[in-house]
Amino acid sequence: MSSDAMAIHQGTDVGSRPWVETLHGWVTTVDHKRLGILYILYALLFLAVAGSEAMIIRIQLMYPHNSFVSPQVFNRIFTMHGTTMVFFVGIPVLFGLANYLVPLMIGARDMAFPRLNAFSFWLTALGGFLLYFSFLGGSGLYGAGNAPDVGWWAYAPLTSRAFSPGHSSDYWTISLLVAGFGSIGTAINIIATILCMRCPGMKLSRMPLLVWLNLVVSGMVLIAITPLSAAQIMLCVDRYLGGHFFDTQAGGSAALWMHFFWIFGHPEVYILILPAFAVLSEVIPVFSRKPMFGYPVMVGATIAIGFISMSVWAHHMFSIGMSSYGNAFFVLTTMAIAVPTGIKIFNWLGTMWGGRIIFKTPMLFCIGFLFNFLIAGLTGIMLGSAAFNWQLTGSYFVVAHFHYTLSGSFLFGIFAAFYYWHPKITGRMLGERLGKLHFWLFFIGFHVCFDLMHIPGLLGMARRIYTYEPGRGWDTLNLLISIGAFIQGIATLIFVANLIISYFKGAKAGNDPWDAWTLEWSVSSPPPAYNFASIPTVASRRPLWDLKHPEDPDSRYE
Amino acid sequence: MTNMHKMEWRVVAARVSGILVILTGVLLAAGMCTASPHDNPVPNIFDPRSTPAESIRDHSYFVLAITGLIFLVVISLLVYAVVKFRDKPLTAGREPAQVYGSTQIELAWTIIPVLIVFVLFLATARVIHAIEDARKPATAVEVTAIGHQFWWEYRYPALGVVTANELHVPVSDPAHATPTFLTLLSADTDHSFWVPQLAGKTDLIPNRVNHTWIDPHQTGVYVGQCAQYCGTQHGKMLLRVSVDSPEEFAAWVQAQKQPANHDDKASAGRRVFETTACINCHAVGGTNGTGRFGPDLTHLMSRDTIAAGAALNTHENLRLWMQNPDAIKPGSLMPAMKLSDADLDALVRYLETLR
Amino acid sequence: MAMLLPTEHIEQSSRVPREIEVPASTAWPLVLALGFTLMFAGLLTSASVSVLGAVLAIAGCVGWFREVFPHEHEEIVQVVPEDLSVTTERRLVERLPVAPEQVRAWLPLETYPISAGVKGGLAGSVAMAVLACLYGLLKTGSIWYPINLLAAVVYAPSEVPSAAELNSFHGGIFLIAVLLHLVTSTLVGLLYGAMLPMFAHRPIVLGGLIGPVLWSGLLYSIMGILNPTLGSHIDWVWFVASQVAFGVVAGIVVMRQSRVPTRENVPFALRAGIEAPGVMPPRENGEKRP
Amino acid sequence: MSAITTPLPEIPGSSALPYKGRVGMACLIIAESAIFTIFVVAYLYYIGKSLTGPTPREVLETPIFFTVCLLSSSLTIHLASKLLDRGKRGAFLALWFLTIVLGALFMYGTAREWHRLIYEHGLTISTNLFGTTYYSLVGLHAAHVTVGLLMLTIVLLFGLEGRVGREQSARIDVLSMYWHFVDAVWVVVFTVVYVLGR
Repeated sequence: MSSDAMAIHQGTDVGSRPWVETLHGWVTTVDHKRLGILYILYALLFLAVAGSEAMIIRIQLMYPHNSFVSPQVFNRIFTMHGTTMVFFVGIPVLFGLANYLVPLMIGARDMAFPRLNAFSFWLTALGGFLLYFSFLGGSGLYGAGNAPDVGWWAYAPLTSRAFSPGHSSDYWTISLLVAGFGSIGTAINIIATILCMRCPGMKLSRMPLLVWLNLVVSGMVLIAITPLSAAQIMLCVDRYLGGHFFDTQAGGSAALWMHFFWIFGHPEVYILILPAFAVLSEVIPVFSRKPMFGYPVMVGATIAIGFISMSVWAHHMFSIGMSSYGNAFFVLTTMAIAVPTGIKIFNWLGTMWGGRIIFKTPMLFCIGFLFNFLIAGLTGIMLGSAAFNWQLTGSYFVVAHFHYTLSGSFLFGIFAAFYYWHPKITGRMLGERLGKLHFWLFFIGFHVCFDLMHIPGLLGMARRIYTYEPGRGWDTLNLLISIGAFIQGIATLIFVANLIISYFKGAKAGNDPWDAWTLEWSVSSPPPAYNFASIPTVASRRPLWDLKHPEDPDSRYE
Repeated sequence: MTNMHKMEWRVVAARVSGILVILTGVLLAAGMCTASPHDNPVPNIFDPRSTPAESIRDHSYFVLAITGLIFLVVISLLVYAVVKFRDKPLTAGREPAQVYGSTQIELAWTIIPVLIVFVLFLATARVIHAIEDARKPATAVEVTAIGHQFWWEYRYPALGVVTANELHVPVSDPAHATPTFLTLLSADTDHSFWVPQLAGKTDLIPNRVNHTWIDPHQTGVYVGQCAQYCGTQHGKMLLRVSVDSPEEFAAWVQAQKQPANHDDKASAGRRVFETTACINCHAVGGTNGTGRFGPDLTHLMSRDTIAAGAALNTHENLRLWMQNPDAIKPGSLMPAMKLSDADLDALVRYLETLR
Repeated sequence: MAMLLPTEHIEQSSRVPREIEVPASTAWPLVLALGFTLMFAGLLTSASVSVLGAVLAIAGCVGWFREVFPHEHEEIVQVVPEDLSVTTERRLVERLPVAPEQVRAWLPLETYPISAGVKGGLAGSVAMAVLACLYGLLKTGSIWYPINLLAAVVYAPSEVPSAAELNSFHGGIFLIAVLLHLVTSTLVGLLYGAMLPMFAHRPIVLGGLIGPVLWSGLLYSIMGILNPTLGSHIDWVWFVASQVAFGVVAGIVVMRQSRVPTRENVPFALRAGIEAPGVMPPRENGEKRP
Repeated sequence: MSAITTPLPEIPGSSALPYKGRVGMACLIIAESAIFTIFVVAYLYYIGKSLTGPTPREVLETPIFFTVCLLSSSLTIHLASKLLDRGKRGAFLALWFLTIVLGALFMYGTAREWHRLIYEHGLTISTNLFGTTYYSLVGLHAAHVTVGLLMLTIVLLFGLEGRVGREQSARIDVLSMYWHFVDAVWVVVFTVVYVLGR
């Protein structure tokens, strides 16, 4: 077994192993790097699936009164698109990166609980497959299949037996419950790894920001995913045991579900965006050739975001008729979160300021992120202002806004991570030409699609409608939005092509292709199974800087 | 990658984006021209005709100005940094000066956002208060709006009127304010009442009573739609608000209060109505039809549209709607009535007498 | 250009072992996860699936338990020789021009402490309040007039108070006004504390005159939105005067604080033990560089 | 044996870092607390909102004795793990067994109460909102007690085989953390259901 694992990690000798043995090696692995890769591949698979669903949505909405798909199918598709993107693309890819990078960055040989790590991955993975099995078996073994069609936030009482017979809503509930347990397992693992497995000298104040941010993210997962799990257990009690938690006919409250969902749902947004912040906090300094500007403030702002994000959930519910005091409170907390987020943007700018910015693809995606995320934040302020929100919520404006954060920001951050760490993970560089083409095409497609998408929202187009009336000023805009979406689809295909080509023909990376400073660049690419032949000792936030500049090490100043 | 390549890509990217910008502009202009605002007005939130929507518009200009300013400042910093601090061959092989941070600068860019947030919060809180806690004048018209899958029921308790899908309200003249206060309820799942030109959204949630109000200043028809996903036909749960002059409104109320018109020529159709499943869901005053699952049909012909705005109220559409609702609104809760052609014609004739 | 550093390895090679134990691969977590998922999947399909899931889950638990008890199962991996040399193409590090003689710029912290900003803000707030109340006395004979106007930020348009109401005392309104005044003053004071040293040539002119005038101009343009009641009653001469009074007093207080920098005045971040070497703002230096 | 081939927790310099088992359990407890919080919030929110009877005032009886059992089991498990630390395996096993007995008594109490509610008062999970919230919250806690008892029993069996010694003390400590958590949750559930809920 061990030599088999080694063989794969050295990138040699793979062909001579029977594929069954290779497969066996991968499914039984407890190595954090392999699990990280599995997480990422799994997320890429579902990115393709959910991306295709987005294309179906955009084809349907190209013209008014289009009948490419029926309303029933449309509702399933947007539900599955949202659910998949959040739970089976966003969370796996962030856990994949954390799994791969955190132990390497803190100088550990593996995660704190390697078997729990494998268990958590398989729970998440099987949860996703279970969700997609609903297309075949949504009504159980007794009828034709159908997928959940209640929207990704599954508001009560649409999920009650009366309005959602069969098992389609149960697929949503139960597969996310299973995947949620996986997420909690991984979060526990990451926290324990970071707190207990650091190499000598790796004080908390010396951890790379990526590690810090993942620590905060994992903490948030612990207290944000669990409310969703609890609410889903309640929903199961309602649907299977005849309970009345969200049964409005028996005195239950639909608004309670909204609260529970968004107590999960809003921190979830930050759970997704913080890992992208984490990537930026590693990539921008390296490509600006300067240390992170205001490291302690970045850590503080992250922790502040973690805390404040727990108190803003009801800004998704400004239209449900809360009292004016309730609304005002959530306006205040929502706007307050703009402060630490703004600090982060300024600190990245401060890092670039006075640096020597190198425009490799990872950095391009980071700059694209900064541009998009700034706009996402500003539309977020508009949405956070409850009065304005009464017009904007539930419209295409809000759809544009959260795609700015999740596609324009999260995905840009993840793409940056791909281009940045691909050489470490596979030993080969991702093609720079295709990478730049990917960036520009995606950037343009993104802006054609989502800049314009704000406008139909302002012109009164509600979200989640399978078709719309002609003559309301939405027609041309929707056509252009769809074109923008297709451009993004093509850009993503280029990215996949780049991944495949680079896997076979990419330039050899060497240990440290970016002249970077954190520990993962001190070992081979890909790293050996044990990561570090001897456990390193660090004396500053940039251990490799200290080695590269022995006359001027950071350790003298920090 | 050589500099040649870099240049090439930059030029290509610039050209592509230039072409796209021009294309966008042309298409946008074309779209604006083809849209005919008179038949079917654009529910633009920046074109309000009622106090709540106007306060929101004014407030949104303020928010847009502040966010626009922030955008300009930060984007200039970003562009400046990207242009000014790019790596040049001249300095190759050298690291820039290593800077860790600056307490002062960081303090400044923390406090300025805090101040902005504080100002935005105060401005928002006042608008929330003004809209949400507005006092109801004695002259207000009261309407209970009930959301159903996938249509709207309107009840005017003080006037004794029940109608569906098309809300009629009087115009509210600032001198003699007659705002309309709506009590929002739901019969099944969550819905949201949204007529962008009149007010922001308020949800209709089962087992919960919500309120909103409008005071349209200008007569006309305003469109909107359900803005909270409520099931299969959420997409065609459209809203029409007809803002009438005081006289028109009084006449409309008067007409709605009349009992159903019973024309002997349509008695065959009435018999079909009364002897089939129609009466389980629909009510027509003076008949044994008292169902409440579907819209009240007593004055069906006073409405411009059927199926919650999904189709115009014409002879062909009515017939099609009863024969095969899925042709108009797939997944609506109206069943196909499976009537013979003769019965169908009689029924349509009958319904057409319900003015 | 690459310069190889001859002996800079992460660790001396003498300490590199020949083999390392890593956690052994095992299928039991997968079996348990599959069993667990199938138990739930049974709820969606048929009970027999749940039974299969339960069997797998129990098997998974037992198998997993045996992996870690009494000792965690590990496997031995041979260490492969790696080239662990750390290189860089960028050997030279530039220095900030302001401190070229130092290896790395480590400039003295000359910022005003946070407390200076707070003190300045509070002192300024008193000056401003005195002036505003004086205005109230002169204009309407009531010191409550400006206080009520300030708090009018919370009034809806329909509730605009009458003149008599504006001249009398209201407890809640007074609290709101004081709160608003203190919060804003403290924040602006903090900003002064942070920014005055960056523009150190004429701090009082900048902080006492230019700042308040700019600030008043901004307020002039948004007062109609922010506080329409105040906007309709305001006397801009007095308003600007009170802003200037705030600025001058706050500026002077902040400047005086800086002359006796003490350990207590060090920002909280430093006192909390977070290493944050104070360095000159990079934006001033970046531009001077050739 | 060189420093590097030793298992990870014993790498020089890492002795100051916390034990991963404790950290992991602490994280699990935080996550579980969030789940319980949501159930407690739902319970509090629905107090008095049932449309039909029976109401808590009519049917609930305060389980003082069984509560004392559960709470005292916290004490016994604490003493047990302390004794294991000192290597007193016999005393450890005795106290461990006592913990299980106390936990089982508590479960018996819950079972008796449920039996009484279902068969005497006709209160089931689908009767009204009180039934739904009551059985869910108490049931969730009971499920945790059951899992705890299962694990305690496994330890007891291994202990009787003589395979639990001082070297397992850290793991036993982690398990007792879980048991303390289950007890602490009961204090909250008890307050909510039997004090505030009536």
